[in-house]
Amino acid sequence: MQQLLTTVLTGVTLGVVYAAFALALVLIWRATRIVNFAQAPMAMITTYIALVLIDAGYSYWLGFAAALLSGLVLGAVVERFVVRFVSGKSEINAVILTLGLFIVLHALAAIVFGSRYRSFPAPFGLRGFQIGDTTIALTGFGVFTVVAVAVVMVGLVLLFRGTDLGLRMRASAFNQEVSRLLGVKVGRMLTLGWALAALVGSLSGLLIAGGGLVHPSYMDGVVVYGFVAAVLGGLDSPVGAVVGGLLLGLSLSLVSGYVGSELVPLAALVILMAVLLLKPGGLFASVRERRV
Amino acid sequence: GAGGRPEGEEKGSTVGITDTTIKIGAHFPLTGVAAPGYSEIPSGHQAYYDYVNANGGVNGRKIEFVVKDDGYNPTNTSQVTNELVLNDEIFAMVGGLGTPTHSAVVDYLNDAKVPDLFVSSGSLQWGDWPKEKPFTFGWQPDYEIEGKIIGDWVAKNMPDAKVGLFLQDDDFGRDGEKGARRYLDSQIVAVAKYTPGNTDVAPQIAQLQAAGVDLVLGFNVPSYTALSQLVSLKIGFKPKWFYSNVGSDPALVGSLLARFSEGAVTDSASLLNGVMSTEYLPGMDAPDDPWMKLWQKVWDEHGADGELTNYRVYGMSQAYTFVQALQAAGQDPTREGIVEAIEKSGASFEGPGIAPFRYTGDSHLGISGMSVVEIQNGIGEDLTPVLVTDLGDTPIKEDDSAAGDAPPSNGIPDVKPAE
Amino acid sequence: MAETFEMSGVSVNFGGLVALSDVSLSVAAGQVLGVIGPNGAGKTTLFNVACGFVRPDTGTLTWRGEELRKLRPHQLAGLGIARSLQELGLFDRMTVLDNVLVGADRHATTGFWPALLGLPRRAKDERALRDRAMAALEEFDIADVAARYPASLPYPVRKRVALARALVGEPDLLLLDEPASGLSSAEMAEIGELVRGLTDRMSVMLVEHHMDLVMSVCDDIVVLDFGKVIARGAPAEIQADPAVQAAYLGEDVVTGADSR
Amino acid sequence: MLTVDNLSAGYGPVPALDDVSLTAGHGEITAVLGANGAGKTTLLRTISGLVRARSGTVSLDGRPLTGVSTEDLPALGLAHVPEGRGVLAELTVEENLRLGALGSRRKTTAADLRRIYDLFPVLAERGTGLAHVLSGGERQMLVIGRALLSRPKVLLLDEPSLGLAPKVVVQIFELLRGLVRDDGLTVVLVEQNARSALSIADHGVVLNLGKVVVRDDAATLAADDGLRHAYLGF
Amino acid sequence: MVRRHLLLALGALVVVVLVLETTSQFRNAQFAAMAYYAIAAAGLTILTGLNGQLSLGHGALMAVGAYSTALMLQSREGTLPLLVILALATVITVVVGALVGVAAARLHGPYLAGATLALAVAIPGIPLYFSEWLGGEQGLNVRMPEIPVWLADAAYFVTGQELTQIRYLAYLGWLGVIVVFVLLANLSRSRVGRNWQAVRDDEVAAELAGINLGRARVQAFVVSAGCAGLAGGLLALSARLAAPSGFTLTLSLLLLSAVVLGGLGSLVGALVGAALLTFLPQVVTGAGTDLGLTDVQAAQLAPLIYGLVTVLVVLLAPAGLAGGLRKLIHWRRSS
Ligand SMILES: Nc1ncnc2c1ncn2[C@@H]1O[C@H](COP(=O)(O)OP(=O)(O)OP(=O)(O)O)[C@@H](O)[C@H]1O
Ligand SMILES: Nc1ncnc2c1ncn2[C@@H]1O[C@H](COP(=O)(O)OP(=O)(O)OP(=O)(O)O)[C@@H](O)[C@H]1O
Ligand SMILES: CC(C)C[C@H](N)C(=O)O
Ligand SMILES: [Mg+2]
Ligand SMILES: [Mg+2]
Repeated sequence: MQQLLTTVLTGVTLGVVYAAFALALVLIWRATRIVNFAQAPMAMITTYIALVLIDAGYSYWLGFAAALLSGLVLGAVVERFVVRFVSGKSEINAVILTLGLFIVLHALAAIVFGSRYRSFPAPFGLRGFQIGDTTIALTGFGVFTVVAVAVVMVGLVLLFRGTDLGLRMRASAFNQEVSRLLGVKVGRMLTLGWALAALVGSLSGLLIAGGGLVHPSYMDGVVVYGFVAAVLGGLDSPVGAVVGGLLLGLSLSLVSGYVGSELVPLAALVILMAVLLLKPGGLFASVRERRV
Repeated sequence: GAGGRPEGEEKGSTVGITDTTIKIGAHFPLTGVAAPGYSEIPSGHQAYYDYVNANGGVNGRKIEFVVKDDGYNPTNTSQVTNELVLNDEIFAMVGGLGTPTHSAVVDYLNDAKVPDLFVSSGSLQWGDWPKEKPFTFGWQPDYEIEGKIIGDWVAKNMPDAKVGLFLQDDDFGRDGEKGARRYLDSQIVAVAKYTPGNTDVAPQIAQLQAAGVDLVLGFNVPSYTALSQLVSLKIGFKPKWFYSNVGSDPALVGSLLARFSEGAVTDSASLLNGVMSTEYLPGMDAPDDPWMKLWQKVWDEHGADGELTNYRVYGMSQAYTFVQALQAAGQDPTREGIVEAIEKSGASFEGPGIAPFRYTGDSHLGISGMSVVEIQNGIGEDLTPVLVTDLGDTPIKEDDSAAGDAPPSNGIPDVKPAE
Repeated sequence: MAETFEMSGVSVNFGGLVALSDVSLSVAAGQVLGVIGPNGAGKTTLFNVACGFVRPDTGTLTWRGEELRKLRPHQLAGLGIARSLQELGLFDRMTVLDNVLVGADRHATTGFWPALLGLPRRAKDERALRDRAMAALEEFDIADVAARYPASLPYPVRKRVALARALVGEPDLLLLDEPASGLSSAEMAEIGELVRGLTDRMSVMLVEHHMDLVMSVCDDIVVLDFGKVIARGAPAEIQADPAVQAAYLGEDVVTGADSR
Repeated sequence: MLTVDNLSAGYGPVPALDDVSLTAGHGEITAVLGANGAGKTTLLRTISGLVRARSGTVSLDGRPLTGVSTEDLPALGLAHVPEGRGVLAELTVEENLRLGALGSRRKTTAADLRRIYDLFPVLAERGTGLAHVLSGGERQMLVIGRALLSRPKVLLLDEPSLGLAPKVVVQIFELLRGLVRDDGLTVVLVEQNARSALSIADHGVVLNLGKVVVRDDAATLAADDGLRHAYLGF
Repeated sequence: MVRRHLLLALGALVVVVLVLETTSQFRNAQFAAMAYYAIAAAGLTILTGLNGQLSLGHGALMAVGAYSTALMLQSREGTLPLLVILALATVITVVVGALVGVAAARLHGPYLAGATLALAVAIPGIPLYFSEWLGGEQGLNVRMPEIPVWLADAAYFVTGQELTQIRYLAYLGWLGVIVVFVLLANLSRSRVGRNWQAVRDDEVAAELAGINLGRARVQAFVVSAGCAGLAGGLLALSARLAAPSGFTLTLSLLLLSAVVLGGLGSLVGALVGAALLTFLPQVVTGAGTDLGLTDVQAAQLAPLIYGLVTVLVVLLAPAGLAGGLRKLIHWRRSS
């Protein structure tokens, strides 16, 4: 019983982390129609920035803020000076460009920060809460993670659904020329989209790192599962990203605990294919039936 | 010959050797997921070779050490080994790291008759079949004898413990389990395996907890030691821990755990207090050991950037053994000659290892034993004398014969050529 | 009567929205049937049903006397039915010739393996297709742009490419969705002649908002409004029908029809 | 008032617009006519800054638009309905409409929306659904409605009648006349359908191969048989 | 057209013989690696360039070919002839590719990317689960069968040099390259290739032209899977091993980037991309070491440069190196 509870709770925490990363992908997808593979190394770099500050004796929260801020800047810079030149052109070239960035950032981080393992602090406790005389697998930091992701999700839903800014961002992602004719500052929207996405990505980096080990590849695992989570949810939907993340985290945790951890990636594939065969556009896909 | 070919005369090969140099090489993961930690080993090698070279080299020859990155990907290992053998024309491979990676090239090296010395991995396959792989030698104690020694100690000292295994899902975990089961079969109540790369080990630890385990035996790498500690903290699981040597480097694990704090884990060293492990080399926790003093000196004089670490100590210790082997091969070493020399006199090499090597014509397995230690405040305190054994049902016995070795004063071995 | 295309009792709902309701019609061999009606009346949807893009909730399709069940779009070409799209749908990264060759694919006789192995009979087959495609390009007077890419061509030329692609397969029934949109009156007249010229080879179903064209080429007209057939008959009858005028034509426009 | 002076533009070596000048007066409809490929669309796109002018200027109420980016034009009161349905199919109908107003920095009021919905009732029915499902003509209505929502001073329309039922064309043209009359709207109307365009326009400009060949009152143009046959094809 | 392909192939064969006979063993080994990259990249370039399907999982299909080859070479005495083994490995991968292709045929853009990404990480997990049979993390060792005596003799007779294992493998690989390229060139210039392109450009129009979308997609996927299978088999021979860590996501992604670097949709581009994958790391690392960098730094330099090259090529020559070169030549000629 306790094993199940532990497995489920850790699955949820894991899922929330996937969800955080998936939210960043969704944001960038909605704002620019690009899948950003470089999201993970960008978050890795900003986490290192936080770590450098914390190691220098500053508080966790200063590092936290610095990471988010540098994420914002990094996202904007990458969009403005690199991605801008392929946006709206061939889809695959954009994908390859972000892959190239992935490799570059990785190598840079290894050169600048070294490739050894380093531990990253957590702002809240890492001991499970005590209920009676059992300890449940939910920690203060876990609660913080869940809350942070929920806040981001709600924020994104409000941004896209409720605000003119969100509307403008979506419009420029779909059709740059028409958007410009409608007075949307497309360039600014794209930069903003990347900046915000990189900020959310940085948050996910901090959440994954918190109370864990950091090295240049520490985010690589989440690239696959975060992407799968986003795709499960339908890529366009922040709520979908969170549901996809939770579904994935939970199932993978159960598979790992009761079947075998080597089958975790296979389970991810099976879940994804099962969902996509029923709904080729993901769980929360907006119905797009008309083709002619 | 067939097709009218001239017949080549087979003599000892001296590829890679000149009058003033000897070129050796190895593959290590310098990039990628396995790079943290392991990428430091070659810098240990390099520092020691630089030290030896600065002191005149071996028989007047300077050692050139060529390191190639394989990113822990066997396909790359194969390519860089081709490069080392065919392009750089190394005399021998020394210290090539990793079980899956080195598996890719072991046959090739043997086919090409390139000495494949002191593989950085405790898999049995480097030493157990000298007939099929005459050029390959292991170095560290293999995981099976480590499993045996741990199993035997637990069976004797904690006969009532309900043991759970926490295993990396490969040769490492499998060989360790095999050794441990020889003594502990009836005590083992649960086995949890993790796949490297999957950092969520909560399901595995929860499984051990659910089985009522009160002693966990871990055959895992250091980062998973940290992860397993953290998860246990999270779910309130408080067994005794026994990590195999690979996973236990207290300096490293301690520093990894150092930050998992902010109120929760205040003192990281104390988190590891009472954890048991094994040791076969003096390491960073024993700065006063004469070997460690030597390594510190070498590192200070010739080391690259950064601190001395246990990975670098591992590399220097391997390098030391290689220098011994080269000396044993005599004034005019050949590839066949060095293999023969290690088979003949390797078992008597005196080095930092606390147990003797098992090198003979019938076995190319490395160090034969280790001692069981308990970590207190970041230091491994011996619980046993040195215990040595071999594969299969070879009994475990105490053997302190190699534990007292001290380095020569100049820090360079002086092995006589094998007859 | 063998070449008749019939739809009977076709209804389509898009979640509450009735796009077609109990629509029946038929096109006989060599006939041009016009389908007109206000925007959103269901004309394109009707074509989509005929092509298998939309599966009707009720109703049946019959072609050459046989019912088409579970029709899938890719089966159309084989059945001898071709359709031009409202928004052209040219293959942008293929030359004009290749575009038309794809349309001619129905007449190919060799399959995957000869293509893979480059067998001689594939080369022969390919030559035959090419001749067919070039003939079609010449018929539409666009042979000179065979090697160009569609995007670089003026709209009316692109339109012809699309038509050539639809016709090179030598269909027996052609569905044309707004072939004249974006064309000048002169070009529209050309299209009209072209369509009339097709009737000895095939039947045509035509959706169009330009009344001049519709009235001049159609033998028969069906008028849809809100998914229902509100009138059918010869052009003159339709033009005079007050219901059609109210729903679709408006009062003024009718006058222009005869002034060409 | 929109003034175009000696404008030239092109896509490759061949100019698509060659030294074109025209004036679209306040409260007037100016029809731009010509065969396919004459350069009508290019003219509108150059005015909007979507195509870079090689030489010449465009000015709005005397203010030169050189250096003003496309994105700022709606705020200056210029709306452009592009050729070939610029519907953002992935957004809802209402979101498409809202974007129209956003460009001119205004909040969409319920009254604004109602005005468009009255004009095109079908858009009201589809309001919260994705624009993706709209029929060809419904899309055309949407883009026109969207442009009107920005309450422009100058409206550039590229073939607005494309795909619309005759009755709707009449309705839209009537609406345009009304706006021009009542609000002083300036309209530049590109039409393939020269006859109906000239029927509501005040002036007409005929382009051929990127050059202005004739410029005159709409009525005069419509009456000129030679011209009609040579360039307008009716 | 076909005759031209055959003539080109013959010319290529001559070049291959000349190059392999005059270069060192080490170069031979590199050429063998280039050969399998080229074959896999060629399949991928057909899939992505011609049919518009983005696969991030071709490394996994290579794994299928590699493991099939390894399994067939396990028995110590008497295996099938090597060419038969490679053919069978290709066929097995084709079957797996068909299964994947059927599932993938309905997916688009990022959804397809996600599914193939999951495939890329899932397949290498299978040998871990069936470790008894597939060797777990260590994988299966592959022993290249002896060179048939008649072949070795014939080679010696013709070239006057001993045919080493490595050179033999390089020949095998380049034979594969030539055959695969001829077949793919045939396909892409035929109605089959044309229909794939049509599906890529406009699904609705393609369907109306009588093309069964699903079938065309599966067909393209299967062809490219076949290439990946053959490449995997050659890789296993070349690396002497089939192990999960040889088929990480990185491999899939590198393949895709090679295809784009070379020039998407062009077979020459696949060759260029393969050459980059094979030679760039070694050259860059070598240069780094010569510049006095430490081994670790020099090792990081290779991915850094590769990444930068990728970014720059995408930005400056979106048609890839092959495309960029073609443009440059045109420009030279016309100016
Ligand atoms: N993006 C482009 N690239 C190259 N040439 C173009 C491009 N757009 C238009 N052209 C060419 O420029 C010329 C003018 O085209 P434009 O679209 O302005 O004509 P138009 O009068 O609007 O025609 P239509 O009535 O077909 O809309 C034509 O010859 C056309 O082929
Ligand atoms: N997939 C769909 N989901 C919901 N509504 C749809 C869908 N497809 C079409 N519709 C609606 O059905 C109605 C009929 O559309 P259709 O495209 O058939 O009209 P049409 O007669 O071709 O109009 P037009 O002349 O403007 O092209 C329209 O109101 C359209 O919005
Ligand atoms: C001790 C380590 C350097 C070896 C490593 N654990 C391996 O087997 O791959
Ligand atoms: Mg329609
Ligand atoms: Mg135009």
